[in-house]
Amino acid sequence: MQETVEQFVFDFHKETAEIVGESKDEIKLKLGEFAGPLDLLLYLIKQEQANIFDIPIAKITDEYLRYIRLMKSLDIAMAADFLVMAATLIEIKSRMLLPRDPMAAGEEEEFEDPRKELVDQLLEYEKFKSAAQMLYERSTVEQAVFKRGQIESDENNAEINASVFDLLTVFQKIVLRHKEQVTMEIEREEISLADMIKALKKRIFDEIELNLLTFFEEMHTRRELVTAFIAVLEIVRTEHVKLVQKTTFGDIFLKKVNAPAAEPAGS
Amino acid sequence: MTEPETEQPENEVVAETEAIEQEPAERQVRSAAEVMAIAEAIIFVSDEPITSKALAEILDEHKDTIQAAVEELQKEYEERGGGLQIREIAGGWQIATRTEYHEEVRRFLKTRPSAKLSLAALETLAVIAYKQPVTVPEILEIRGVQSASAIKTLLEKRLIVTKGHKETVGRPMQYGTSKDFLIQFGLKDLSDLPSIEDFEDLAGTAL
Amino acid sequence: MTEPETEQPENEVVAETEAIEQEPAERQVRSAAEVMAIAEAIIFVSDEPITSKALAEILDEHKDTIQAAVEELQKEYEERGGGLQIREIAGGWQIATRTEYHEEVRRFLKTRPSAKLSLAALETLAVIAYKQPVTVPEILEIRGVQSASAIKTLLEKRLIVTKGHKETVGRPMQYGTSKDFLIQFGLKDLSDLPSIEDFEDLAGTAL
Repeated sequence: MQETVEQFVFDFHKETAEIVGESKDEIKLKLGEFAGPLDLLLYLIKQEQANIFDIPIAKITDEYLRYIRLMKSLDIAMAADFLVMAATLIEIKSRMLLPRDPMAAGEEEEFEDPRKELVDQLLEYEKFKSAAQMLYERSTVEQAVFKRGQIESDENNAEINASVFDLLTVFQKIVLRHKEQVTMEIEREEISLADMIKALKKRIFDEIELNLLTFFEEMHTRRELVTAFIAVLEIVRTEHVKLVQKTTFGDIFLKKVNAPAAEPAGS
Repeated sequence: MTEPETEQPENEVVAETEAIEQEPAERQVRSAAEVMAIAEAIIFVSDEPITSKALAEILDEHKDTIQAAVEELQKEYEERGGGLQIREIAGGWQIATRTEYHEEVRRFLKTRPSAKLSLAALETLAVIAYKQPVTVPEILEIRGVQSASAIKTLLEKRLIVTKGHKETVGRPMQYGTSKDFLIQFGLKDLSDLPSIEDFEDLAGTAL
Repeated sequence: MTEPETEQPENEVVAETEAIEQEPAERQVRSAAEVMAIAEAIIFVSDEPITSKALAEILDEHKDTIQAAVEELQKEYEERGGGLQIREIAGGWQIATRTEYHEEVRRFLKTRPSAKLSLAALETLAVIAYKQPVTVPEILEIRGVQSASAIKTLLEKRLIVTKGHKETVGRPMQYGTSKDFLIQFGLKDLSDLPSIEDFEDLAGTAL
């Protein structure tokens, strides 16, 4: 029973990282590959060439803890789930050390292996890990296939194919924007539309592309914001400038183009 | 004003949206070759994979006629061995380049293979694909790790969508895969995914 | 503490549009059929008509070889009599639909569902969805911009409906979302709309 107690008062800081022969970066790289505690555990089992149905729990637990400590010593921020798994392993290990109750372990009642739940979880996880690999391969093939180029001015329309998630995201943005507007309503010299267009033009030509959100955020009053908005509409309408969205639902940019600009999005 | 000549044919297609109410009734009799040709033209202009059903409606033909025509067209593309192929994706048809020439096409488009998902995101996507509709706690159960940021990434990439709340304690949000998922992974539909049991044998042995 | 390991590889994903520097030198020997196929693939993916010269550079072939290949390809398209043609436009090559089928193509382009919304319309829809019933002045208050045309679009797309007059000064019209809205966004009912809390755990980031 002595060991059991020892396991539960396990102290990460007392232990020293023991993995040698690898540079800090390499380890970091290696650790970065683990998608979660189950992933790390599978890796360790494979390393030990152990049978998943008969995991040498003491050894694997030690190995696992060593990695955890290493991550800590390297200052790698770690998901709490890694620590949860560490606790689980320690608990299983301690249960394995407990002598079987001769009264309870009758022939008819099978001895419940403390590792069983973990093994089931690992096997289930492994399936999805394989599925992830399959998806990865599929996407690689898919990336070797290209669709036809634009034959319409869709891109210039800056239209968005929306989901509920977008709806909420957009709403949040508006609310935030609104809040800022209210708090920022302080007295300030007003800028005219002509000046705003001039300033905007300069920005676009200097910076090639301009994040609209950033630009709008620079406005101090609601009136300025409205002026800025009108300036954007005006510049898209009259200049060789278009609105682009690089990632679906990412920020919107103003960009200089050589081709004639299309009409602004027909809201 | 670069290349104004290109504009004109494009507008021909895009604009001019006066109603084409003429002859909705006069059912045209088309040869099989004509059906194939029109299907090809429409698949080409469509931004998204187009279903046989949609094609059938536009052409006012029977869905089976269209299905057969497109399959024939697909075969023709295959036999021609050109730079293009006709694929069945997300329940619809699509013209795309052949994988063999990806290197040259990429060089032209100046793109690298992109959209590599992190291992965590891929795993999360796999769980969602096979277990949908599925909640965050259920994903945690399988992956053994919080998947919040992976889910956010997948939502932003439109690979997954919300599927309403689950009617249990706390009404957690459920997630499922999107049409974009099918398109990006080149799947006809969800049944085109290999069954999860197929990975079972691998699971034990691969270790 | 949530999944720091996912962050790094995911950033990898977004951009990556730098040019590809690999193997510019290794001149490949291609058959005439291959040159034709690659030219076809590149003409297909190109946004604008592409010149033989540009094709020659990408393929590292002689311009005359390319010119001959594309002309051969054009002839092939002609003889096939399919729905597509290869045209020489503005000094470059382009794949386009055949004029014979313009009627059907137009009918398709006109009828295809446009589930797409402009950002303005989407914003307005979001305000209406979360604040309904809501009036035009209230929407203006929240969005900070006039939303009249967006509201018109949403009404036309049947995503919103009028919900009677508000009993205040001027009795302004109130708007709310429609049944079509629920269908298009895959919602059982309005209580199924995700709340801020639903996504709060998602990396706890600024939604």
